[in-house]
Amino acid sequence: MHKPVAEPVRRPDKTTTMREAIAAHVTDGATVALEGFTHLIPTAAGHEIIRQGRRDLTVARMTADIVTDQLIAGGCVRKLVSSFVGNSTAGSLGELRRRIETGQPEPLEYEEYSHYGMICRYLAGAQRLPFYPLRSYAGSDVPSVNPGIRKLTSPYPGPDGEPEQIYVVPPLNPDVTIIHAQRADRAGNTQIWGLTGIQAEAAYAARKVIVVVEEVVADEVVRSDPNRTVVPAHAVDAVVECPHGAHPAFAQGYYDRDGEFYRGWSHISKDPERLQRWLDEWVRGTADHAEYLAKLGAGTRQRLSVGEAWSEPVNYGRRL
Amino acid sequence: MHKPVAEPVRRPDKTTTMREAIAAHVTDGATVALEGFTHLIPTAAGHEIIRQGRRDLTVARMTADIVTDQLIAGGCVRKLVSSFVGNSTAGSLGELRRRIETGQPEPLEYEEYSHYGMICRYLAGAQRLPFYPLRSYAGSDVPSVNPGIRKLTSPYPGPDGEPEQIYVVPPLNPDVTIIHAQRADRAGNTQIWGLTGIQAEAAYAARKVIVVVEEVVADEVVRSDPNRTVVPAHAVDAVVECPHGAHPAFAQGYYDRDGEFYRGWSHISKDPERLQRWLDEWVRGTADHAEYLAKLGAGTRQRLSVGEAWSEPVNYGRRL
Amino acid sequence: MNTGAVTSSELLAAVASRELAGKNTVFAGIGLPTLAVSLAQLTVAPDVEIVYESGVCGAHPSHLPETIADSVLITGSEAVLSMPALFGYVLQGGRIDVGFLGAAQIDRWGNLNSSVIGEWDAPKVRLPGSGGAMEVMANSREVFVVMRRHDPRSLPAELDFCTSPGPDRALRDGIRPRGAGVTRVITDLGILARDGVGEELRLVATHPGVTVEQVRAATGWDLAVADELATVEPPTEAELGLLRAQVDPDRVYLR
Amino acid sequence: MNTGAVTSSELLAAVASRELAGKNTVFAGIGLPTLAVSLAQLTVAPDVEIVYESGVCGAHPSHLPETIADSVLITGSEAVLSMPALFGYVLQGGRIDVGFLGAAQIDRWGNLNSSVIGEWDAPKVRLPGSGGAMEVMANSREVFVVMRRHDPRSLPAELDFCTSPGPDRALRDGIRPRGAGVTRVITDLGILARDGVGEELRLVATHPGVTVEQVRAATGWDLAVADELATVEPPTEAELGLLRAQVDPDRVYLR
Repeated sequence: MHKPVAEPVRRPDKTTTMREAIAAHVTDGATVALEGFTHLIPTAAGHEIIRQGRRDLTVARMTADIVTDQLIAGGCVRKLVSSFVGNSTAGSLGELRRRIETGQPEPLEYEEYSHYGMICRYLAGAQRLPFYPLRSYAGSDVPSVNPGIRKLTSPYPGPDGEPEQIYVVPPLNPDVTIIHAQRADRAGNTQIWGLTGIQAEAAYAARKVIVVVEEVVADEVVRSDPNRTVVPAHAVDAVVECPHGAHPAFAQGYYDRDGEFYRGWSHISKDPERLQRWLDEWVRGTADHAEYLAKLGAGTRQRLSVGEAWSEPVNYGRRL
Repeated sequence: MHKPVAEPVRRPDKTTTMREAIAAHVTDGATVALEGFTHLIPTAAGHEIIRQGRRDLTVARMTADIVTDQLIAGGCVRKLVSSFVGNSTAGSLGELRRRIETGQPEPLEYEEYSHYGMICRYLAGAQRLPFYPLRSYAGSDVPSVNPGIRKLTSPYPGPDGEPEQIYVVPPLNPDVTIIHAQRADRAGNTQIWGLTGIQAEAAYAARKVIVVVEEVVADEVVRSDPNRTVVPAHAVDAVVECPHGAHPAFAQGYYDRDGEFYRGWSHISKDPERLQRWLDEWVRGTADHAEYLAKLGAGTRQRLSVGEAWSEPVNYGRRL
Repeated sequence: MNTGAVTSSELLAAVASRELAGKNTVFAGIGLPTLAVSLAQLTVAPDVEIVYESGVCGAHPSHLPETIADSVLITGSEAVLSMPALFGYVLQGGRIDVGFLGAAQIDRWGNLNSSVIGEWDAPKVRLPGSGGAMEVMANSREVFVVMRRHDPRSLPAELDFCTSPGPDRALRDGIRPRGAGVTRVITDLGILARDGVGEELRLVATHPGVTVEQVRAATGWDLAVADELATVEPPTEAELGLLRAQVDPDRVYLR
Repeated sequence: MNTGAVTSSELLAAVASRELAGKNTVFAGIGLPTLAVSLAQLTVAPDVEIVYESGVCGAHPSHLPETIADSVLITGSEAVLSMPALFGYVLQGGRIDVGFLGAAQIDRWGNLNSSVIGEWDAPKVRLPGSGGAMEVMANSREVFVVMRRHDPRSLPAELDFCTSPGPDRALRDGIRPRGAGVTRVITDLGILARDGVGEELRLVATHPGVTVEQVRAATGWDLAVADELATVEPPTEAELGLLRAQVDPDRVYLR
């Protein structure tokens, strides 16, 4: 048996608290990507941004849903970059609609894309490309309200032998990307299962990356299944353990989606005063996500709990 | 408990023999991508192409190694599209070098790329894009010998405010892509662990896809871990069970790389007559891969066997 | 079983399901589209596969899913794709036969608006926007639209804003379209159809008891009518039985 | 320990390892580069991470790997990336501090040839080609080249073919380069260095006992010499001990 060849002497420990991670990496005026497609939405991180009173953020999020509405109502957001602004299938985002429809209490800049437009912006960002081509937008009115979406001519003839045009989108390189995941090791090797969405690209596109996880696990857990790592440590700056941090969204295998909360949000957010009271009570009035969770109560957590459906292990093999 | 909602009445069974899969999907003159980056090389499929005497193929393969040299020596290949032509770290590909250096016994067309150039060709192919941009080739002589590599001007200003140019490559859409994998279900949901390479993109780029696997497994095995599926059934046309079908390459968790074979190939392939005798004995002289394996012997298989290193299972959860 | 008690949802789901004969891959959202596909799997298209916008392929849900990302769609599914793979390789890769879309407005060419009512920069109503609808429209071989309410506000002469354009608008933008765009609009009054580029939606069938004049009055443009106008066959007892007993026994979407 | 018995590989690995102080991510192939990085991990750069062209990050191999794709690099590693992620997000994404490259030929500007000796379309020797070398050159912050043999054929005045261009050639092609290109060439005679765009490789250090004239005679162009020429410090006993006892005890690459 040989001795290990490149066993590092140590691995950096990037674990920190949510308060410190947000304070260190989310600054006023920054562009912040919060991603997670219905699954693993970084809600707890959004709440901490509200608690710390960040201002003038540009928020990028494909599906701008409850946490986005809360950030807007919390006074944190100057501009939203998104491809879907709705409370999932459960109704409307009251604050977002008020800002856009009435400009009250203050206007919200909105940069509109399709889902694949956003995906391609992250792809270009992660790959440090000047643009990314896609077969959407031809004939749409969206480019007329979003001058960032442009057209170019391919240097190859099209199928009909004539020059071929295609739309492109510019890269999105957030100052910080925040994602939620099931687990990571201390160094930031981040593992996600179930819907993996755009998390890897949003992370690689960013200057700084905060990963919020249900569990910080031992190195050996991660290393037993390296294909499960969606974002490697070299792309991660801070690791925050925050159980139930995606509520009311779900974390596959950890807890289910809180459908009641989604349905309730349409009512809460419809009334601006009620919405501010909700923020005062649930976000500004709680010190951290642990207090939010305690307030939510064991009954809710019980209602959202899930049973077991374990993956069959695979053999990575070992040299004999 | 609700009844299952969308339980399909049946799933198509795409399993077949190697002979039938190659006969059905690999035709003379076709463009055939054989991918697998050192890991999971579709060697057995290449041998069956030689047995069936296919001619005038355009073979696309990032790392053109032993199986490519064998296909060329087998008289199957008119043109090679590749980014690395070498016998790994173990020496040269004798037949390939003879064809290119001396044109004997007949010339081989060669289309040269860098690895990322090939990757981007598959990405464009999978996404049905007219081109894919990349930050390679600037100043290289490769575009001067490969007119498929072109330049365009980004519609966005560069970091210095001036117009920015970037190279692009055209899509690669093989008539058929052949990959090797650890396992698939009958319908073609294909699971790979360890190095996953460019297999997903090469498959999605192709008109037809043959997946060769170490094991065809029960649907439930695949469905216990859907994130492990690298190529879904909708992109697969034929599933061939062929244990040890990647030899002399390795299959993570199944068998190790046959380093002796790699080192030996430089000697075999250096002498064209010896190479043809090898093909006569090991490929044309065997009815199928099972015979090849039997000839290889239990000792070799024993030498390449690996021990156990199981992934820790993850919980996908179940609604209660 | 009394077919007089057929609900609008049952009608729309049954009619839509029949259009899926011979199709392999369907891109569908939760609700009427999934009911239609689930029924088709039990009747005219046993092998048809739903691909969900969340990335799930080959779902085998234990419960009726509430969203396209419901955890019950993921557990026990055959594959889960990342967003770049789902949108890039599956949708833009041209792997979808039929995409189901909804919209606030559809015009005579099958162009869709899901962004705003009113002006884009000062809208009366801000709607959710494209999501993946633009990609479904641009890349599916054809698109089916199911509209619960057929009225001139939903089928106007002019869209307030075109979010997801059909192939005619793409052509005018100088870009060769790939799919046929909207080929079927299934509403509570009947079925509108078009084959592809250059064609307007025409009324091809009405539900029993619905007159052409009713449909034309409910449409915001001067609706063309097919020479051979059909009457939609109401849901059969077999279709209703499957919908009610197997597809949505708790009537979550069969409202 | 008698440093007189230092092999050329030990010398090159030790010298290269020292250049990695302060670096975080290194892209390296198997052989001398990995020996250098492994030694650096035990000495000047404990946190340095090797990213392999096969997609492996954070490898913890149980045995000395034979290739960049060796199964022992995968089992127990921290992450395995697909090729699009490795080349697109990590390399082109600008995440690599130092890339190690080899080549058949290198010129005074740090341009590399790994394609052919002779004419491309009728070569005397067909070499493997770029692999990922072009991408490593274009995207790493800087590139180190380790050459076992310093002679005029390997360091010619003119490359037979430029496979992997440095930033000066990129600029002449109208494209703004991203990295510095080759900044260090470590050979069996000494160290050549350049800082980036517009600079030629200059001789900055020779191994003990090697004269400037020897190096200039072994170089195919009129090699410039730094004003303050250093002598390379031979491998220390500590470095040799680690290389021989821990990094490559079976002397697989320390030949």
